Amino acid sequence: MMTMTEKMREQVKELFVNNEIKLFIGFEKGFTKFSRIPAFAENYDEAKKMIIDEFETPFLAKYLIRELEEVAAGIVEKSERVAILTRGCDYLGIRRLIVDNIILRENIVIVGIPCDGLIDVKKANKLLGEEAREITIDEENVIAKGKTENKIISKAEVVLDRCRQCIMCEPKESDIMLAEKTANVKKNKDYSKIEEIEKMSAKERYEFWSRQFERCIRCFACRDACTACNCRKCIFDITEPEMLEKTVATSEQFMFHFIRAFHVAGRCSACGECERVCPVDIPLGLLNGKLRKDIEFLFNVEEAGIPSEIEPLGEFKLDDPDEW
Amino acid sequence: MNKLLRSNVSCLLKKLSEHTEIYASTEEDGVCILAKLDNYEEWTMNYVRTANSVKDVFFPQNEEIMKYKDASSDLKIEAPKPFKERIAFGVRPCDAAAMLLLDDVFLKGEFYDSYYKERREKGTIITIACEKPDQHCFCTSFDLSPGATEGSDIVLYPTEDFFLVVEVTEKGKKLIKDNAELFEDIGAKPEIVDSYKNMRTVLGDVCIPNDLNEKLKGEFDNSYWKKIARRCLGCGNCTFVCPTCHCFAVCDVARGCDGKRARTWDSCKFQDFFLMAGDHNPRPTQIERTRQRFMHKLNYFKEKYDKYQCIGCGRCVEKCPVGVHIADVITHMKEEL
Amino acid sequence: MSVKFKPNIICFACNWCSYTGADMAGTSRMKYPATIKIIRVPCSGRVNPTFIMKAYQKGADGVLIAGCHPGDCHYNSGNYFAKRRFLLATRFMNYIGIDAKRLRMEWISAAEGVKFARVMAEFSETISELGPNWRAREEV
Amino acid sequence: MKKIGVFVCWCGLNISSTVDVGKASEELKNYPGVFYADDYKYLCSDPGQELIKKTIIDNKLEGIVVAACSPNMHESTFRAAAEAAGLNPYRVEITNIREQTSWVHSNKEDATIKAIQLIKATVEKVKKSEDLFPQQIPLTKKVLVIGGGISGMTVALEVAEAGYPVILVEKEPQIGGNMAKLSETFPTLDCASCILTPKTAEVGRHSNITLMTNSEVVESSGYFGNFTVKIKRKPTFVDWEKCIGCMLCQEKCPKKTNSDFEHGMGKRKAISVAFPQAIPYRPIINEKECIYFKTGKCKMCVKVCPVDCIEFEQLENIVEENIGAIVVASGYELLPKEKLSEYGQGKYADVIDGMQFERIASASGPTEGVIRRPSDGKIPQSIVFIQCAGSRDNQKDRPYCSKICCMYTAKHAMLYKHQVHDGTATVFYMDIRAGGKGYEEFVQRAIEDDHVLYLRGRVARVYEEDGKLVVLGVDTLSSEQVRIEADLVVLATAVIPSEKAKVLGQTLKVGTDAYGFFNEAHPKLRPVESMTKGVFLAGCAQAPRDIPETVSQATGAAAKVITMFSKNHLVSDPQVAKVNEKICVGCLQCEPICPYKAIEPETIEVRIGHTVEKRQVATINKGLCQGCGACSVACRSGAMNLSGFSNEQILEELKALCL
Amino acid sequence: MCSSHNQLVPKVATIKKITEETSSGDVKTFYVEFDKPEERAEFKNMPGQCAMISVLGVGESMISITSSPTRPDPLEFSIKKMGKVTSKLHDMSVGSKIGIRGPYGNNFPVDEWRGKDLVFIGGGIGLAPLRSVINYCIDKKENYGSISIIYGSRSPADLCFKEELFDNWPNLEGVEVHLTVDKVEEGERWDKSVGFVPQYLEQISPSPNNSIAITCGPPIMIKYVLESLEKMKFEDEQIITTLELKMQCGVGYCGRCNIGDKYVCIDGPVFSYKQIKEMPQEF
Repeated sequence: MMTMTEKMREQVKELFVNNEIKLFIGFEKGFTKFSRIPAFAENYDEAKKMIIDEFETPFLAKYLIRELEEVAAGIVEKSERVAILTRGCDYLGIRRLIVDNIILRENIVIVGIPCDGLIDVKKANKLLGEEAREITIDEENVIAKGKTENKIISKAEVVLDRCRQCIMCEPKESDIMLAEKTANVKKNKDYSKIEEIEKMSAKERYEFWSRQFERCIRCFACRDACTACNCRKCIFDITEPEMLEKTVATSEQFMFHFIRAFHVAGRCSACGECERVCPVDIPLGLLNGKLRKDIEFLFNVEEAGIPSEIEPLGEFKLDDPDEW
Repeated sequence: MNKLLRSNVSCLLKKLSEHTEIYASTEEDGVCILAKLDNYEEWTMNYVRTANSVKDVFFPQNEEIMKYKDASSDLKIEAPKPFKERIAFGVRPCDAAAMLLLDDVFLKGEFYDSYYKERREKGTIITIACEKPDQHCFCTSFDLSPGATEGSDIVLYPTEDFFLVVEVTEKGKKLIKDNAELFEDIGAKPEIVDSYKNMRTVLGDVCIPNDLNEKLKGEFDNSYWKKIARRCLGCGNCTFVCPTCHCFAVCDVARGCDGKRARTWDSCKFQDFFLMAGDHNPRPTQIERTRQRFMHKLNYFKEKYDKYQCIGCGRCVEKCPVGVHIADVITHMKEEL
Repeated sequence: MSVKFKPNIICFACNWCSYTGADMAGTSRMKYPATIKIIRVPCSGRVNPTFIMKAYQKGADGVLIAGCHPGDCHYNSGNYFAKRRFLLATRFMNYIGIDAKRLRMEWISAAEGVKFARVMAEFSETISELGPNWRAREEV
Repeated sequence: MKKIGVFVCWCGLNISSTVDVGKASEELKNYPGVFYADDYKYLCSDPGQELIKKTIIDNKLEGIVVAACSPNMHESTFRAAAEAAGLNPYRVEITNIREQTSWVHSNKEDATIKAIQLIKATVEKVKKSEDLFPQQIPLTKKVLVIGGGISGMTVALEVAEAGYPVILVEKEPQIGGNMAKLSETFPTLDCASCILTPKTAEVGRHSNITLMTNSEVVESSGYFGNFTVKIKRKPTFVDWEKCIGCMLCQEKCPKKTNSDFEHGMGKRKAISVAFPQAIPYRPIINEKECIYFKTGKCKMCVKVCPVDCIEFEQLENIVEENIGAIVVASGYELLPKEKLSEYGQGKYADVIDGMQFERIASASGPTEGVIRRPSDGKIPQSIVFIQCAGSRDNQKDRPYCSKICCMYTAKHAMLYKHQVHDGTATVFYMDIRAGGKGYEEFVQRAIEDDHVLYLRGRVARVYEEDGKLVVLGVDTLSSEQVRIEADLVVLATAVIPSEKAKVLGQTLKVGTDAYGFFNEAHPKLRPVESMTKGVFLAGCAQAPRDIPETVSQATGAAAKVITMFSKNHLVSDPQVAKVNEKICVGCLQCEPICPYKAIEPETIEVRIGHTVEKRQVATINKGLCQGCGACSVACRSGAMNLSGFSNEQILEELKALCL
Repeated sequence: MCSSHNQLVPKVATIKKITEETSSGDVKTFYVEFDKPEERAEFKNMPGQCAMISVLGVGESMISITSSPTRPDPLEFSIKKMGKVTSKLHDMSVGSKIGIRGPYGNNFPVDEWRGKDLVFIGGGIGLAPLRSVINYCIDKKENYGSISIIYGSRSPADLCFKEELFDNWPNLEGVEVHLTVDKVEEGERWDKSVGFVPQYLEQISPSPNNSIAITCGPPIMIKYVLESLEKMKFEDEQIITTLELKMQCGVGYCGRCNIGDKYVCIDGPVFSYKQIKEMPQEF
């Protein structure tokens, strides 16, 4: 049966042929063996080199901000729309932009693909002991061929951490669905790492986090990769009032991470992109996760990851808990 | 040539640390970084490259230029206290070569930066040759190699149980003389050095034509810039991890009437890097900024200092979230022109 | 005798209830330690969690937010939003290492001058026991 | 640096006793940005304000910091002074070094350090201030008066006389409130309905007053000058336009029920008017008692009605009105005697409260003015009056004095003695409070001329013993136990706010105190205004008071309304939110937070070079926004800011205080 | 003490006098003197060079020195209220302290102009950098031919250095001053020309042979002035202008003010039109 890539190419050909879209955003092979990078096709032959497989991919929703017109321009006609390849986590990002009035649902074409977890090449290399030359993936397990020996690893072992807690396997609604829906296996929430930190003493926690923030080089990759961060001009770029000084002292780092975490409180859909792009691997998921856990527990929001019309911090209930 | 047993590396570091600050490669929460070390057992070897480069040691991200007292009434300005001696241990050959590029920027020319100069004079770089470069490295394209000695004071070539020590500069010789008891002279072993020197990287050679900067001159409005800039998210990741990027911002931190003036890294990829008073921005979108970054590395720097501002360490390639790759720019420009 | 540590505490008082309550404590000549400085804000809903973090960064040892009782807010929902933000802020700050006892929220109405003075004295006492807060504070 | 002037006030000894004012102004002299710093004995006095004005004009100052008492006291005074000197009033900020520093600290050295830090923080705040100009808002010149008692009617008449339309809403079917139920009024003993009916009649026929009896306010929105109010008109089941008031229906109606107007002392028909001089003089059917509603038969009133105006299927309807100002005159009620267990908890028919005695003594009452025992109708030979029943009583957490009971109890005793000369009237009291004009003389007259026996002491218990009411008390002057057998016991129960007041408060967003009386803006200086701008208070709704005080307060409230309506448009506080459109991305996360729904999306055109870009941003309706600032916290990029308490100002204050 | 003569550490100076150039008060001239005389001696500035003025606690900004080296003390800086640093400067009073470091940038090539006629074309605040070189050439008048100054601004009130324009420069022999304004509000007395500088320049049309045109002003004006100069057959080398970009260090290694491989802070701000044409059009 046709692989996902061929289905995609055929769909994209159809979209371009009857002038339904002006741009298709997908993935293509990167420069290192297993890296996948975003690709933009304005016509069909540019889309030929696009592929779909189960390697770790970057997040595409953020590009919609630049590629689409302002919401004020209203609904564009059919041929000006942008098509985007969407997995479950991408869909949450797109929902976030729609709810924040940054883009209009009518201006995009969602090309949905089901996904039950992407492969983390670093984990495969660690299990293999060296850099894998060849990695092939089939139904349940992954075959990694190194220079000398190769290893068969079960997929569950090498799946990305963020996919272990994935809250949406494929887009809830889409214009085109490339493959039939898989069983939407509900993954239970795992806040164990966060509880671990909560059990530490205040001093240990401060040391743990100041050690993490010490490494932060303030490159803002976490902000630029996150769809919840869609401001026109970020508060960290505004000099009057200066919420954050350019100097990278410990107190400024606490300030930066506090503000960033609070700005995505109740808006973060746990896609894990900020952790992926961080050059010094700061566990930002634990920061966002703590706020998400509190929101779900305190304001009994069923799933804080799914963008709601009004954010949890944008409303209140009379019987909100009182003890602090 | 001398020999240094792996076991007495930490006692070498302990001995050196009496009067110098030691920056060594250590693993912290799964990330290898070059950091000031106090307990020397934490020093580690299993990394391809540290997340931050040796630039951190000599041109730190956050550096105080001066302190001032009661700003507008009777202003007093104090320069910072002199810096201590420092040793960077466990640096990779490509990072050490990068320091030479920074020397061109900060030390050559009519104005030189005295803080950088002092740190460089008081600093020694002990490099460890690369045993296994990974898929991101392409230092061989800039006539460097996993065993290169440019920029380092001492280079250690690792073998199974000991390091072959090669002194490159006077400073290196002096250091070995001071701690002679830890080293053993084992005569010349060129074959170990050569085995590192002609080791090929996985990515292979990108073989940059010498006249690439001439070609790039006319390439200002090439559509290629628009293509790769479209992927770029505009974060400062690639510029901050790059050991050769030297752009910085000067900013004042005021505490009432006193305060200090500090210098911190800045990235040409940020939105407001070129923004002038009166809201005029010569490079408003990501296209101009991406072009500026690569033209600066491959054209402007070569025009001024006759060297390409890249050493192929592969950090920007590994860390870029969306795969904007300098080698891709070079190969594309090479073919197209 | 060792000089007792004098904490530096910032209090955000809502203009309609707590600030008037503070005035009431003044008119009835209640006494509380001079370690607490009050910033007048129109409503407890105006206090941005970033201000709290900025206070610790700039050198405050304790922060107290005083607002109207739920239901009495002059802008009728300001304190409910403040409560939600505060619930998250205090847990999150505790999570990254700043002691939760250093941040406190109290509902003080315009008539409760006595309560205002009592809360101020209590809070100043707890903070001087905790000592100065060096965590996330700016070194100059 | 901005040229800022700092004025530190001595406030006599209030501040200078615990804050070294001289040192403070000295220290501020060389603080960056401060051009002039000085201290003065009484800054709020005229010479003080002249000093401020002169300094502003001489040195062309751009900002003023006054370190004195609380801003709630004199902020407007100093801002007006600055405006007179040509400086924008919002460049003036007040540091509270009296209520929050000198009065609450004892150690002079600490208090001075704190005061200096607070003043420096305010200087930083003034540096970041901007010129703000009040907004002109259109005004609806129509007032809503809630409560048709003496206070409501007075306000309505005064405002109507000034030529403005009034809507008078009364929950009872007729206006008059509690005063209409009284027999005579102290201290002049003139008959209550004689002085009230001219007022009710005038209200009834005044062209500017729209009377909405049997109605309640259910919803109110908007802000001062532009309220929108929903009034529920409860059904009267009689078409009052067609009815000619012949009252044949009341005569012929077979069903008799307890009249709540008579407080259980008298009966009324299922269809009836409360009392003969009622305005509007129209009957109302009590659907709980009317036979037709219960069984569907009878319809006697329909048969006899000459103009056929009975409408059983009449429904309640909601009327919406645009209002400029609201006056709350919801009056009072007496604490129900069931709440007082020591006086029989309402079990004994002959233990009645003050209002029931008024009905018995009233000529239009059930007993045509003859004081009789409600149980068997006999003329009582001895009556015991018990003062402070439920008032001044901490156990029942009602420590306040209800103010009017001393006087009306003396009046009751006097009326009884006028009817039954040989009867004995005993009054148990704690302290007689007769502070009004002619009040003390009235009480002395009751004691000397009418020989009312005043016993100083509280009554322990009242119980019934073989047909006689026994009152056990103590006479603290002779310190003896006292046991009196009385035919009738009258309790002067506590005055409490009408039970619908708490709900009304929530609807109008006006706070009430612990006992349910409405909170005035300032106990001494603004007694007739509530904390919410545009909502005024009159009468017992705000605190227990007698009729002369109620009328004077009502006239005060009316004056406030008239001054508000005297201008064509209102001046709104410019300390409202403002959007920086360059930064706003239009995500509108601020919109759900605004309690006044003042934020809407808007598309703007921005010209960059020669391209015009259309963008959606948030905009503020300056009239609706009350400046609470909750939206500026929700705005992540800081585009939404609050003038007067902007992010920059609060941050600068914070930094100055933490130095 | 660490080598304190790091380039980025400013020297302390005091504001001796402040004069308001335009009635609207958005341009002021600051007369500044170094606190230590030996630091003034080190500060040898040539006409056209700039200095980094720092307001401690706010930041730094590169301002051209408007006083000529021939009239050394005090140094004069004419500053328009634009960004954070300049507006804080405008709030400052006489006697307050600021930081100065420099001089930076290349200067006008006055030696190459020996014997040439000089045409100065300025717009608004653009006269500030030109004034240093005009006064320099006036003080060494014997080396140069005729000097004509063509200067315009939005309105008569916005003209800078009024006393030099009206009573000082016109009375010197060999110096002509041509003034123009964009518009004149009614009630303002103005007898000179009304119109934009480029059109006014074409009216006067100075002869291109053996002459140098030096222009400085808002970018739109420069664009049209260069066009009209080309129409009047001025060669590219004969046209000199200054460029302005964001600068942080002023000494060529903060990587911010580059156009192509040239740094405005060390290779500029003075450029010939020929150089500008070779550069990528990215400024």
